[in-house]
Amino acid sequence: MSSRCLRLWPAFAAAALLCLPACEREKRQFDSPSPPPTPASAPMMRATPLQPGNAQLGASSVPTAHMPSTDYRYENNAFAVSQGKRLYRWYNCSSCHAPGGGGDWGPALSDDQWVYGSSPANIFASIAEGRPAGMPSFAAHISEDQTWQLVAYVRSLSGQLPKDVAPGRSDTMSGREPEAGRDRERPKPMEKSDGNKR
Amino acid sequence: MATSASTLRWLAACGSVVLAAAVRAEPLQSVLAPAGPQAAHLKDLWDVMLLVCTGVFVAVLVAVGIALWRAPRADSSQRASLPQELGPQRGARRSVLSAVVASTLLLLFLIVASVFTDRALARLSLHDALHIEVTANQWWWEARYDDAQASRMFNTANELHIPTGRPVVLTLRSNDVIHSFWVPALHGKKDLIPGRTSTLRLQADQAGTYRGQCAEFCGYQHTTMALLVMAEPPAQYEAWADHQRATAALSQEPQAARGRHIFMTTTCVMCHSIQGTDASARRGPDLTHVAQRQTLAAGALPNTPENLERWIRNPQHIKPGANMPPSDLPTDDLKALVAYLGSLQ
Amino acid sequence: MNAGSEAVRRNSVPPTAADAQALEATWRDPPGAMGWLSAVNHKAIGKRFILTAFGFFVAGGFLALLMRLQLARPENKLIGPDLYNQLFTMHGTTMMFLFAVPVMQAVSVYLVPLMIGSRSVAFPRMNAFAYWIYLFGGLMLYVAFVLNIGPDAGWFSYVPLAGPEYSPGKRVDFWAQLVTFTELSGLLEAVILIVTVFKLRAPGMTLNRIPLFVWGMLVTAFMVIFAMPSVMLASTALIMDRLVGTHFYNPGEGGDAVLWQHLFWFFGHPEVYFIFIPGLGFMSSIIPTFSRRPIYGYTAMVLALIATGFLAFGLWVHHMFATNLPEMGKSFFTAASMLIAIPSAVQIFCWIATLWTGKLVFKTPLLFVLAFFVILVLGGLTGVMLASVPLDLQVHDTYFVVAHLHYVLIGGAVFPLFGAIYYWYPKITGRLMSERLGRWNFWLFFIGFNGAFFPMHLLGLQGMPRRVYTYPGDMGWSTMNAIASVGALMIGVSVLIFIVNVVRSRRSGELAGSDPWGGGTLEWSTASPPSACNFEAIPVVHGAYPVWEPRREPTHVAGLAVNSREVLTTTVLDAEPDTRMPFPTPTIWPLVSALATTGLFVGSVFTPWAVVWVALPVAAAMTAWFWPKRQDTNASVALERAP
Amino acid sequence: MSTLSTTGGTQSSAMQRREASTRERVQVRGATLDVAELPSFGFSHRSLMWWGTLGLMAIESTVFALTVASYFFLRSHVAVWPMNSVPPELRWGTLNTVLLLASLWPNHLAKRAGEALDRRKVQLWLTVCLLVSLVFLGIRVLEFQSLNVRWDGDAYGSVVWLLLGLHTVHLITDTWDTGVLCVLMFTGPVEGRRFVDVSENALYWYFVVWSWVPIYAVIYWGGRLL
Repeated sequence: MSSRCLRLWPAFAAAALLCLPACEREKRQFDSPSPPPTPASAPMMRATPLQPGNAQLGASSVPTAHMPSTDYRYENNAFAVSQGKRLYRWYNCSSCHAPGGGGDWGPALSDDQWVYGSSPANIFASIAEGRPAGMPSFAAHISEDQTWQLVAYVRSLSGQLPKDVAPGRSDTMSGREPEAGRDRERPKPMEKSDGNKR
Repeated sequence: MATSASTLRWLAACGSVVLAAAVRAEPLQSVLAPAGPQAAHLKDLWDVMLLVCTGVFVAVLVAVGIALWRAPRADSSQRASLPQELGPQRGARRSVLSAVVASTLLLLFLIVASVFTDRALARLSLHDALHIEVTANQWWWEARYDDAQASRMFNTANELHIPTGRPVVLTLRSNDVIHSFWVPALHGKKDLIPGRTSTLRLQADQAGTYRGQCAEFCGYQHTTMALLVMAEPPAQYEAWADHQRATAALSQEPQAARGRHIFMTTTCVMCHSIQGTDASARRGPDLTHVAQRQTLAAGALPNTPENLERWIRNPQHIKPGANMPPSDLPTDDLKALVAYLGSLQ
Repeated sequence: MNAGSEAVRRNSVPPTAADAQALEATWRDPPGAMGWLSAVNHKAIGKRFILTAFGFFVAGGFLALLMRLQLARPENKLIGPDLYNQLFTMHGTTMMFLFAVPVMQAVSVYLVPLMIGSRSVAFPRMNAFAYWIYLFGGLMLYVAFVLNIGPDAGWFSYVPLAGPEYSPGKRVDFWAQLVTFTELSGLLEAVILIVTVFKLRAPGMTLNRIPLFVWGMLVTAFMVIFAMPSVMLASTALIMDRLVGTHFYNPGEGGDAVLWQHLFWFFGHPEVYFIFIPGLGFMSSIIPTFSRRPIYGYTAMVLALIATGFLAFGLWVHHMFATNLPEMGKSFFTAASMLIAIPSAVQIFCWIATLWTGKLVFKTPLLFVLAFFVILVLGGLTGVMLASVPLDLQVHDTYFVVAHLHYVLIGGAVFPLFGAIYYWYPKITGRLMSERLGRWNFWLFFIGFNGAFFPMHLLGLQGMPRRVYTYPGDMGWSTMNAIASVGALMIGVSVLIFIVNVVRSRRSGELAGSDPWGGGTLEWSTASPPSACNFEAIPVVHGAYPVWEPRREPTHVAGLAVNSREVLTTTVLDAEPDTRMPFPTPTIWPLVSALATTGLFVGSVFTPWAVVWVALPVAAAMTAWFWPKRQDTNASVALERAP
Repeated sequence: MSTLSTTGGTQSSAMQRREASTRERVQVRGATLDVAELPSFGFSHRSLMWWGTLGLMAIESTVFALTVASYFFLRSHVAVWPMNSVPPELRWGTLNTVLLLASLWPNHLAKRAGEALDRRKVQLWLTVCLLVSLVFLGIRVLEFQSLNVRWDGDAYGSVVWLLLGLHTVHLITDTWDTGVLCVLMFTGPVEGRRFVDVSENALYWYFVVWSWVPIYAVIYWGGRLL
């Protein structure tokens, strides 16, 4: 009968192949390769975390000069996204953008309005360089790797990530439905003046 | 026969090996080396239990041994005897009944012993007890020493100092998942459950350093979530506490000053706090007097400059999964940072 | 089997060769791959069940060896925390959900009908369905593990660690669904066993003549029915928390993490007894045979089993002594946890009395049973220690508990199980296993086991917590961990020897004949291996050990159809003939339904909508399963006789 | 309740008569016990499926009981209940309860018709039961809407949705069973055992109805009285 059992194996092998993306989703990468300090990162050191970014930087102009190689890896990694969610709380992003990204002092991150662009590169730039009207620059204070984790999480707030990667509800007062339960917003850019709105 | 005899031999051998091992290593967090009244009560109960249970175990093995020894041998072809042929078997009934009665009585005795121990544990007086709020995090311990006047409260992490001979009341909370507070030399476990608050009362009678560690599985670094309890004579404790209340030392040594600047302007400041500076985040351990601690990262490493440097360079090599990111600081910046942290006596 | 067309032929006593042939043709599973997939004969399903369960046993054991390898020396860098957490979670989950409970049900699916003189288990198609569900559940878990989706929150999956915030990804979802699979299978098997024992016993097998193993399985089945729903509910709530954002375990919204612990242990503690009580059943079957006399104190044994079943529900809280509980409650659970030792003690004393007054036959099965007295008694006594609240506060969640639970489960279930395999292997295959290899297997297992687990008691007392992936070198734990690893390796070797023995004896073992051990219960009165219908003529029972009893009339049942499937049902208490029921024929639909159900469970890990959409194929398959085939209907109409 | 007890009574007496007759149907001749004359099916505790159904009912009652226990456990941990919503509207739930209790009658008639092996009557009453249970399912949708809370609102919402959901699953499955059985009774093939199925389907419906009563009390009154 064991020989008969063998007949079932191809089926399971096929199933296994179908599941292969899972490996990426489930990887727990603890120590990111830390690149040698780029000359770019040195001048970006600032005395206080709360210095507004320079206004010249706009939505379109993603500063490719000292922009690290854009890293989409985390868009499919549930662990990294959940780390991003933790950092969003730890680094007080929630104090301006509200837990769940509904927006408060800062613009909402869970809707389809993107003042400075919705691509991971744009969001990375927004966090690293900061933006006018109050968004500080965190380049010196948040490691590149963690910034990418934050980027991935921020995109999950408006349902940009696959549902099996986006985080579930958190163990706190839950403002609104969990990130994994959100429908994908169709991001549309906004003229910069609205940046100061709300 | 063969079975039980060889078993006893095996157990004996095993026991001796184990005892040898036990004697050689000085027990850092042994249940069997109590250093305070609570742990002592538990040790007494253990002794009673061990005695009774060993007695029962031996009795059962002897009974089985005798049964195997005295029963005649047969082979499978031999016809089995039937109840009517075996007769009433009064002897067997009497011995079975008495064995059942005996074990019931022993169990009742153990229940009573256990209840009395429970009472004894509850009896620890709380007269001028020291109150400490312990909050568990993945994967380190945060301690806040309470005081009537807020100015005299202070925070520390992963290492508790307590005065000997004075009761201590620990208020236990968790910031994330369930952990369990356990310092075997002082008391049994108590879980720290998010959304709930529990308390643990203990007391150390002999001065000494007692190790404990998280006893409820709490994720990747459940392994590396140790804490040290230093029991000190009251005077020595008070001196330590006063020093803890003071804000961080401000070293004029240039290397340290540069390190301080680096600390404030890079990733460190996002999670750690140092009293008397701008650093006030509470995500990681309070570093106000970090140089005084014996270990780094909840018992991951002895606290030496080299280890500190290794730790900051890449915590993930030492404590995989810990919530501290690797650092890409240039080496000289890193050395300055270590110098600064080393100055935080 | 189109009995509708030809006339009904009924068996006579003694059965003629023609009867035997017709019965064989009627009850055999159809040939070919298709026939294999649609098999419903309880012996075929039982054998697959047992083999699958042992497959998972070996897999789980292998994971344990990896863990012992990592812990063999301090600060070992071999396995990191991420993999180690998956390893011990998979080990626990495999052994508890995929081996220990299913293997007992598997053995009883094969044996119970033979022991109570029936042609089959009740609901043979349901039985097949339960097996397929179990198989697919287990495969799902291991495919997930290979794909790095292995659950890593412990086999007890405490929230919030297993909740949506601290276990991202799908790992815990797969764990929760595995629970659904195995519990569904387990619950169905429980119902099947209860109905089989209640209604399909041979005439004359009154309640006080039921073999003790069958009594044990009956008690177990009842416990399963009342305990397993608890963990299904808990894991459903967990997966809903993770996938659709409910708040059962979210303290921020009025949920509570301790609710999980109550629900889990309300199942988790009785589960120990699902595993342990069948072990007692094996003991009570093997000891009388090898001491050539009926068990001493049959009634006391039965009452003890039932008492254990009841008490087992009164002590789940002793897994939670370290959480905040009211003092009063703690004392109650201490008492309950200690008193459950008494029924076990009663049985142990009765066995000793049986050995004491018997004539002993030293064969491998008896060796394994005797080891029980050493290992289980030690485990039981440490259990008494753990039952005491204050002492538990010290040793809870340390290696002391690891030692205790392995002494109880391996000593109380696995050793008797190995004995049972040596004992019933000739019945299943017709050949005896090698005594020489058997003794090697036994002594390596016995010594290796004590080497692996005895030191853990002392590790626990020296403060080594469970579920740590490594430990510092200066804790004084190194020596005993090394010893434990060596012991674990010995166990591995002995299991290898066991596998060799099973495989070799299958081909070249000594021929057994119907009753190689001179056993007294009904399974020894039929051929080895038994024919497709188990008994050409159903025996009539006059005592607890029918084979040993002197011949009394009537001896056998006549008048059951031989050319179409028909079983005799009897009354629940006195086992008087009640009806002769037409019985289900082989069909592919249980497999199809199981596949559809698997689709539903796995799909629901990824989207709640799977529950809605995949429910349609499930319903369709099950309807097709229920819908009577015309020829079957004709067959039973031909046999029909209104009450 | 009265319906149940009376049926139970009449049944058991009928059962005793039947068993008396079976004893006569078994003959002992020397070594043989001849069962050729035994009936090929029986109702109530004589049928395997009856015991199987009982087993399922035991399992499901345990699930319901544990869910209700969880409800009270959660309630005992918060100050206000419902936590931040108003209790569900009584209208639809109560209507459904009344209808469910009323449905016991056609259900009982279907059971009796089954035990009398009366195919015509069985067809009639099964159809009635089927239609009635479809009505319940319709109203059940309205019940979900009148709960005044979402499952992901708070723990109260979660457990209330779970309770109502669990019972709805039973409604759906039993409706499906009744439907299949009903169709089968019209199309055939029919044999004696199908009437046993009818009687057990009715038994299961009793369970679905009586298990609803405590669940109704908890869902609709728990939020008001606790």
